[in-house]
Amino acid sequence: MLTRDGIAYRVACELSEGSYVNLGIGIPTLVGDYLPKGKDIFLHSENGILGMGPAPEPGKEDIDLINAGKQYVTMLPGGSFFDHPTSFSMIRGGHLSHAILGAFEVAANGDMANWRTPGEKVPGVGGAMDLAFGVKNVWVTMTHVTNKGKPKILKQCSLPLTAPRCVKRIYTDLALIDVTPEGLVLREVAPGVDAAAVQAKTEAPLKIAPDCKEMDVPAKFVAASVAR
Amino acid sequence: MLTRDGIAYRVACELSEGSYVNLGIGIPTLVGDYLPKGKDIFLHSENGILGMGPAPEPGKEDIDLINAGKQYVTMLPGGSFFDHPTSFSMIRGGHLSHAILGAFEVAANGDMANWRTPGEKVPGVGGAMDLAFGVKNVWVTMTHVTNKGKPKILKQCSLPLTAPRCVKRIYTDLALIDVTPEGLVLREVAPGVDAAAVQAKTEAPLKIAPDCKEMDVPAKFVAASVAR
Amino acid sequence: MVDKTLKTCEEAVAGVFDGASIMLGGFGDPGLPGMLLEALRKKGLKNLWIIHNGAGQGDSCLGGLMGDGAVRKLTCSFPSHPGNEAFAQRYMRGEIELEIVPQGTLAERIRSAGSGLGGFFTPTGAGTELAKGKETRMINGREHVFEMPLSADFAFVRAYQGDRLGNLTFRMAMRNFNVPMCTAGNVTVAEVDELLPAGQIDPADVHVPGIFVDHVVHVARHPVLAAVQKVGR
Amino acid sequence: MVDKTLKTCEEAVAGVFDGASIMLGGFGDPGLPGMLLEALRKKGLKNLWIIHNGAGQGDSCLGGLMGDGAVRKLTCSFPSHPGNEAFAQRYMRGEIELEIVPQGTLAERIRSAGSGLGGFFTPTGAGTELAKGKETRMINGREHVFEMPLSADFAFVRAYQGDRLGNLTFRMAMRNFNVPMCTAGNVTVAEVDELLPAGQIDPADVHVPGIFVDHVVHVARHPVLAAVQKVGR
Repeated sequence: MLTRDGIAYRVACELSEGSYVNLGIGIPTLVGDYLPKGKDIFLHSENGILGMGPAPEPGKEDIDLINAGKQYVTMLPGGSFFDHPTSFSMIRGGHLSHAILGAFEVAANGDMANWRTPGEKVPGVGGAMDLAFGVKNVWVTMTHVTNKGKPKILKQCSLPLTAPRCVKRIYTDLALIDVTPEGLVLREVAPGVDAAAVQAKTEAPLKIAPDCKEMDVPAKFVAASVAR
Repeated sequence: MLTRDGIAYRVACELSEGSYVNLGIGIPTLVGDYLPKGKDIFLHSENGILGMGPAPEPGKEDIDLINAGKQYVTMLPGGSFFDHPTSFSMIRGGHLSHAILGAFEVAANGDMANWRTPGEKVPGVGGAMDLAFGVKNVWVTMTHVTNKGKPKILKQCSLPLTAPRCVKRIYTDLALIDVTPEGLVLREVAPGVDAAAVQAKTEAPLKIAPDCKEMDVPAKFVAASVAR
Repeated sequence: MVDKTLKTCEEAVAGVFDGASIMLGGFGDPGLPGMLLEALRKKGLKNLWIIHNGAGQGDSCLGGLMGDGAVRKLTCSFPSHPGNEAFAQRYMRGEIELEIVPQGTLAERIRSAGSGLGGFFTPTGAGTELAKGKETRMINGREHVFEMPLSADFAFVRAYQGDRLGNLTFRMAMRNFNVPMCTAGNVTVAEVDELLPAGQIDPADVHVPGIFVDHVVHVARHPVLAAVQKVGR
Repeated sequence: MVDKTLKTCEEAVAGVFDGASIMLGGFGDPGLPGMLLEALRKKGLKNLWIIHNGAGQGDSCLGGLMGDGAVRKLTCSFPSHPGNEAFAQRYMRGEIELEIVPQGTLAERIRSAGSGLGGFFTPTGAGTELAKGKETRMINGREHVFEMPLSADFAFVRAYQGDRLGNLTFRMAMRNFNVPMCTAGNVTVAEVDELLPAGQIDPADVHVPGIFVDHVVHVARHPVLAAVQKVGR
């Protein structure tokens, strides 16, 4: 299985030159650390930034330059600042190519739940719905099962939806799964994991792609498979 | 009666410090020449300009700086440039204090017609409707009667409306008339003109304000009354 | 001469009344009008309706106003941030009404009001809990939700540069909600880092034209907002 | 490396097809993509749907395209300007369909499409000839008209500065319709006065972020548009 950084690495490998990408909080944020070198990939933040670079060195933070996760960021050459209406014009208007988001649940038809949690004190949606409804390619990154070992990829979501039928692809610590009109298709398995093991931890049925293969990731991103 | 410049002068006298004003084509444009000295009055143009100054000297025109009438303009200190959506946010959102517009007809209830003409080849509305619907104080400047001597201030407009019930005040070569919930109120008459003469050239009934008086304008703005 | 500057934040908030609706700019610290918020707190108002992206954090600025019990209703997109205890406690006791709006819809509702529009249809939220009770419509083959414009009695923002005519600029990520909020407050006040003579801001660099701004206060940033924060504040 | 620059306007219009919808930026001369228009004319296309503030003037740029008989439909606010004979003659012969839209509504419809919205209600035009056949609704006590988003296959604009990432700036009154049109074209092309290395435009100075722009062509302005005009052109 993959580490959290391994999931982020696998996602980053799939981002092609010229992608405009919004990274959510959690594993998605780590994707920024593994972007392919030498390619122009543009990171967007809801609060009015396009073209973010890596985190600043300690002591080099600028108090006016944070991302939507309230983390200090930097700018790459060619970036831009704008206001919230313009930022969400980019999101809702389909101008971003990718939103990489965490999720609590994804259903076989691409339904996603990532905003309300059981037992939450205060609900909050932020920009999650705008991203889920507006961005061309919504990719979910998450652990394949909950801390208690329950599947997160379900026949139907149990939590309130962020958006129906929005997810195109799911990256987990166990697998890379495409959401297609014919259902979920298992495209890759993590090193040391086989398709049967992935299905065992997935409530929704998986079709195994004819060319399903083991992920090609450096060894440092592979964790010992933990029984859950 | 007043000259065209006289009408513009009379309007300009009424603009107080801090006014945000859009000037239409024709007599309204002349208002810019008579703004009270030493007062901050901000001229707006639909095509994304706030804070216009006088026309440039010949040879000093900038090809990127025109007003909505396609005339070259200049900027005063403290102006700004913006795009069309923002410009019409100002207009429709009630942020401008005054729109000074020409008109073909104004009705007793404030209805105004200034976009379609009899015999026009091609209709065109431009920003006229947005201004008429959006600006707090729509003031009309026009000659009191047509070239053929027909009244333009009517019981009811005959031409297609630009906006219903939008005009607050009418400045003509003969009079200053307020549009009130109780009807048209004659506030001032041009030098050499009396209230009866104004009423004779006005189809809609006028109430004569108790303090109705002759306009206070320099002699150069007074034209010989021409029988029409 | 038009002069929209005021000497103090106290003057700028003098007209705020019990029950007023108030837009607070900022997203995280950048653009948050901390000094106006502290001046507001001193007035001891009640039943305020706050429109802001979040619910405030800690015990200063909006967090402080929440702790003071001054807020009756909050319209926001994300009140769930760590440090929101002042709000969360009162919300859980049923003392504050909460209206959750998707962030892009919140920004657009504010812009819609400031632009004199009567609302809009957005795909965001269609078919979800946040669209319950709202009008929906199929447009170009896709379900949309109708959203109403959102204005307020007051809009308070923090800007970078300002002048006596109300023109404003913002540094980096300070623009956020501040640009639309300036258009949607019946009275709009900006606290600014720098007060410049009129004409010093190039017309091409103005982010909010002065027509949208009523008052400008030149005051140092709130000390909590002027410091680098621990990650995730 | 992303490089959105193209060497010629001919390359930039290569994909335009008979019957395409095309947004043309500019208001008067500033921001009008004259060189792209001349390249377009060379293609000899038919049945174009043009979205622009006016109807073109004279016999070059849009006036030329009109004279060529390339245009089937014009959506605009003000086609009535002196010098519009090329359009007017064909319009009066019934050869061109004309959709008149109030100028602010036109700008907002374009922005609505580029922003992924499903249309909006505006007070402008309610009760007039231009609202005939349109849905109306009382909102906050005032009659509003429903207006649909307006997108196009192509958007062509003239900008001041551009870079290989598509970032644009505009001089003075060049912004006009160009900013929203860049967001609403399926393919957006900007001809620019200056091509700068990426990073030379300060992030705070970008008027149209590169995400909205597909191609940038560095080319001198159309000679007719580069000259001071007689008043009222």
